[in-house]
Amino acid sequence: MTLDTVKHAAETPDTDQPWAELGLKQEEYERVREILGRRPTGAELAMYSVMWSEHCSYKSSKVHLRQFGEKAPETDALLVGIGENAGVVDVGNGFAVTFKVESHNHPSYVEPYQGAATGVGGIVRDIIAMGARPVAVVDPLRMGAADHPDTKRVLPGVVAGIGGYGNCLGLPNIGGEVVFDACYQGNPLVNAGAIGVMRHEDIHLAKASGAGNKVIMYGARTGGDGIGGASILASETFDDSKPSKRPAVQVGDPFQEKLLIECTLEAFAEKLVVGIQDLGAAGISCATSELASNGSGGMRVELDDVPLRDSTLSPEEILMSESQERMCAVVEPAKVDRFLEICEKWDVTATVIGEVTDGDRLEIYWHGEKIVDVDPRTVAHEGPVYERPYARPEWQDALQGDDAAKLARPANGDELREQVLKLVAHPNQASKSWITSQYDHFVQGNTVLASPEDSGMIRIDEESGLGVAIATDGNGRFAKLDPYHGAQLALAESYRNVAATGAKPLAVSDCLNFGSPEDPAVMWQFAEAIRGLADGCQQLGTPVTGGNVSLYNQTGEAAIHPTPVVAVLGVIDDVARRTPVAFAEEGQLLYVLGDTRDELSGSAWAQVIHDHLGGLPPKVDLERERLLAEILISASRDGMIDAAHDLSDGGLVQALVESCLKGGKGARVVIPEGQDPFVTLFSESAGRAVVSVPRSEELRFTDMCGARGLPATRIGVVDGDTLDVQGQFSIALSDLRRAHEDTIPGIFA
Amino acid sequence: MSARVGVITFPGTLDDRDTQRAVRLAGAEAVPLWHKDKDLKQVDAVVLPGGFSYGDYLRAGAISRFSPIMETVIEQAKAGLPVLGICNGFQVLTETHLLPGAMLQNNHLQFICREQKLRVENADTAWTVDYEQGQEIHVPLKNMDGRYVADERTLAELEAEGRVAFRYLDVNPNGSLNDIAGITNAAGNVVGLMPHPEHAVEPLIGAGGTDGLGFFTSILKKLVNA
Amino acid sequence: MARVVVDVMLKPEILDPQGQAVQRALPRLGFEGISDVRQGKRFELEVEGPVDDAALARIREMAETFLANTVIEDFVVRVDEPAGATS
Amino acid sequence: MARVVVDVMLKPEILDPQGQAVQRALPRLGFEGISDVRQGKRFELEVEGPVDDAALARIREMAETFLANTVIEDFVVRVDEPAGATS
Ligand SMILES: Nc1ncnc2c1ncn2[C@@H]1O[C@H](COP(=O)(O)OP(=O)(O)O)[C@@H](O)[C@H]1O
Ligand SMILES: [Mg+2]
Repeated sequence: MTLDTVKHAAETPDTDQPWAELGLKQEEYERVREILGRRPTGAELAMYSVMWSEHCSYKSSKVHLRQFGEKAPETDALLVGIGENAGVVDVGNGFAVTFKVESHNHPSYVEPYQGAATGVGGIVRDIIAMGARPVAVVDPLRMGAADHPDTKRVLPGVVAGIGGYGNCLGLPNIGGEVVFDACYQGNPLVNAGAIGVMRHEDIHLAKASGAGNKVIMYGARTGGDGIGGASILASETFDDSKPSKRPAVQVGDPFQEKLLIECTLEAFAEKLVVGIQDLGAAGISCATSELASNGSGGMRVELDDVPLRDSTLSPEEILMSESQERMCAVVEPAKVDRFLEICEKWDVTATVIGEVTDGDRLEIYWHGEKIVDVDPRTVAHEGPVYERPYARPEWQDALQGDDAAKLARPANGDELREQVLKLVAHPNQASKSWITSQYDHFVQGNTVLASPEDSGMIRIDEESGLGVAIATDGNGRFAKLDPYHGAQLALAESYRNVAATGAKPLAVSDCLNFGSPEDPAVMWQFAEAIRGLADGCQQLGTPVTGGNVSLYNQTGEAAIHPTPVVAVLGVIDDVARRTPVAFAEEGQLLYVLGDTRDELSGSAWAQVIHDHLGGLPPKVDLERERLLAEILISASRDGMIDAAHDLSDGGLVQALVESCLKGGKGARVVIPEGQDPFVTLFSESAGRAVVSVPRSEELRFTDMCGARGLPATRIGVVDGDTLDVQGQFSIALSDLRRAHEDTIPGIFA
Repeated sequence: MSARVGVITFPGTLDDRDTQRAVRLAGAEAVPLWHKDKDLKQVDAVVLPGGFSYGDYLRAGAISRFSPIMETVIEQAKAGLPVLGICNGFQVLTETHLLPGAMLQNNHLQFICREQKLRVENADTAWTVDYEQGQEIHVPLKNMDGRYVADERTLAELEAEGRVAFRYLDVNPNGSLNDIAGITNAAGNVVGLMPHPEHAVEPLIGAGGTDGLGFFTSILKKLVNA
Repeated sequence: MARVVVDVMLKPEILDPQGQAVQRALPRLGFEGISDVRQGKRFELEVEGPVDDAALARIREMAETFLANTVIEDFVVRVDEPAGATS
Repeated sequence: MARVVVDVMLKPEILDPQGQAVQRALPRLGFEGISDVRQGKRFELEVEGPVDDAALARIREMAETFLANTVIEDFVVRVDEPAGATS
């Protein structure tokens, strides 16, 4: 076979090309021809097709994602915004923090262990690429029904993979979620987030500038795994009839990645790196075109110099391979030797594969022949943009009209008691410690809070005690009922969780998991969720710094619930002031902050007791969320509260059970006068938290709430070894513990 | 002059910086050591920290055991140099046969991270003199391959000679024989255990509590009194 | 009772980090001349009853659906005969 | 180039929870009649040069000191011949 060089392509304009197999649409292929003024070479076609895939180009989502920039609130905290590998936030004392959430949904369904493991690997490389040392990971997960046999395959594999990779990298896992719902049966969501820390001056960007500078590839050798994998195939619906189209799965090598982290940080420390990019989806195609298009010049790459694991790979395959644990750095010629020395020290393979040029072209050579000659911007940034049609589905009204108010409610204390036990034992509300105990929480010696807490917290400066907190939340049920407010509720919950630990919310990352964008109903959900999130972030003053979109989470006609997962990052001046969830001191007073309304639609109660989803989700009041957060932060700083737990899934009773079990102390609860016990216990009204107040602080605390206009209702006292709701029921902690803790191991162990 | 405690970094070691911090908090000087060097930089004691050296590929500790620095460690340990192996470090020590037995995958086949209660069964080793015999301590545990096994004769010998240094209490987290969490060599200078004392040296960090600090104050006391 | 062995190896195009780590360590230990190492799993199954074609077919199905994930792994099923060169 | 296989299995007296977990799962998946499962490791070594007695002796030494931990494991070294019954 003759090599399809640029020259050859120009001479043979009519050659048939496999653009459709590579996932391009006819008009996209025509556009490539127009850009090049000729047909693309095989290598160019490979590059355009992966880079213009949904996964890499955001072609369906771009027009909506823009709102995150347009509505971005004024803030001094943002050092690097959307568009880079991850956003960077100023957290004070010269420290900067970078964080991001990404999805690895499809591969994790096909090969749960490796799919999830490489998801962690990918997000961590984004963090390293910003110049930061990764300090923690989180893993928001959505699985099919807990009692479905396939979930027994997927969940344990995913958990083992996340643990297997993250533990081996030495990253404490400090948070995440596990939600079971039949809608995720064929499309589990495996999202992974990471946080990194650096000094301001260490921020690095993905750009190749300075003609003559060398492009160095380092890390794993390039193999034939994952060719055309994630990127093209995460851009299509999962269809059982086409098993061959299922994404190729890669095997992760966390040990190699750990070496990458150490050797990259050492190179950063010696200021050897001009620009840097991780290799993820679309591999070398992505790294070279992004580096070149973000820089000042062009780039010339000798593809023969890429270290290979399989010498039979074609240039197209090398360009598209998604082999894991690889990075690309741009280094001044005088510093190349030192860079290679550091790689050698860490036993990391490193090779100069090209250099930055004067021009504005990305040129790639193979056996001395030019096989790619493109304007890198057209590959990396000027992909197609679709205004996909969207329409509110006609079933939305009926769904919203089907209110939970019609559902039978518990009639007496005994029924309440029984439903409390059911609620806390349901897989969604049950303790996840069987899962989280497979993750290292302690490594790096800076973990202040890890799950189960409202947010994870890491100390980043030993001297001052400066720390960061992160929480991730999403409620697909609420988003299904109302995507706009559902997205805001996810934001509000995450924001509240950060504040509940005493940290000030600063910035947001998100992972938007939806069905097929080719379905107007899904596209409407997507558009509404983004609008809701962007408006919400504007109102709360927390900019979106980056994130990820995962579409096509759909089997046949059935899409998952729209599932925007929101991560909020916060900062705390001194981690010694953090607020845990555990009720630890007998005699302390319990207060509910915020208003409790009769809001049960979409609630955990409606799901667990009635298997019902309908109505409107709880009301969103972001001003109230902001006030609640301010109170929680002040109270933590001034030592007025010893514990706090946000109220969300399962309402007050779920929070009480968790805080009691964590602290090993019971609670005596009195339903406030005039309130309905059922609503008090199970409502999921937003903007609320329960706090434990030392008696000596009660006046000061209630005065503060009163002065600032936040309702604070005394509901009881930490006491004994039962959860006792006066006049209604009493449950021994040991019974609650059994109900809450036995479910997950009972299914999966 | 303060005691110098070396902390070895193998590729894939994770808890080296934490161990250095623990050494410092105890008042000693932490000296980083690199697996490719043979030189121990004249340290007074050595810690092999936790992590996944070489990814735990093949067997935990099996590849690190052959690194250049281990040649020196083996030689000097036999001559009395105090050596502590934590988690992966313990696995390396069993692979070198400085300590008997072997580590296998946890009997439940999962990585386990938990706060673990232990009893100090031997408070006479270089690394435990600051504890009371029989003292119960809480120290985090986190590993995949923590199941200690040895043949019956070796077990009997360890028990008879008081060389089981730490035993799991309440829960045996991995199926270790005789609930063994850590052991010592006959001379008491080489000690290995699966739990992580370096993660229990500051009140608010990790599982909380400072029960692990005693390992590092022990060696300091030992060296200063020596 | 008969023994059936199922060998499960990563497909050739899939990265084998374990095998690689072993191979890289060998020269350091003084073992030269091994150009590649792949590490896989070996299952020894004790089968009740005769190991006839039907039994082997069942075991092959078991390997395909459970012992191996054929997205990344290949497997071989064979009846155990006393091996040739042994240790 | 020749292939030498090293099989490493836990000694019979050592508990093999992996094998046990596999065995316990089989009936649930509808596979009956397997009375015991042991899980071990299989190494495939590509040897440069001839696989003569000297080479095999070296590989046996490598298995003894490195590929297996003889405190807990047994091993078998053999030259790979196309297997009998295959999948
Ligand atoms: N849902 C989203 N919200 C905010 N930013 C997003 C979202 N999805 C993608 N982005 C941003 O778009 C840019 C490109 O994303 P991506 O190609 O996934 O980056 P990478 O390849 O580095 O992982 C990144 O800056 C990412 O943060
Ligand atoms: Mg990136």
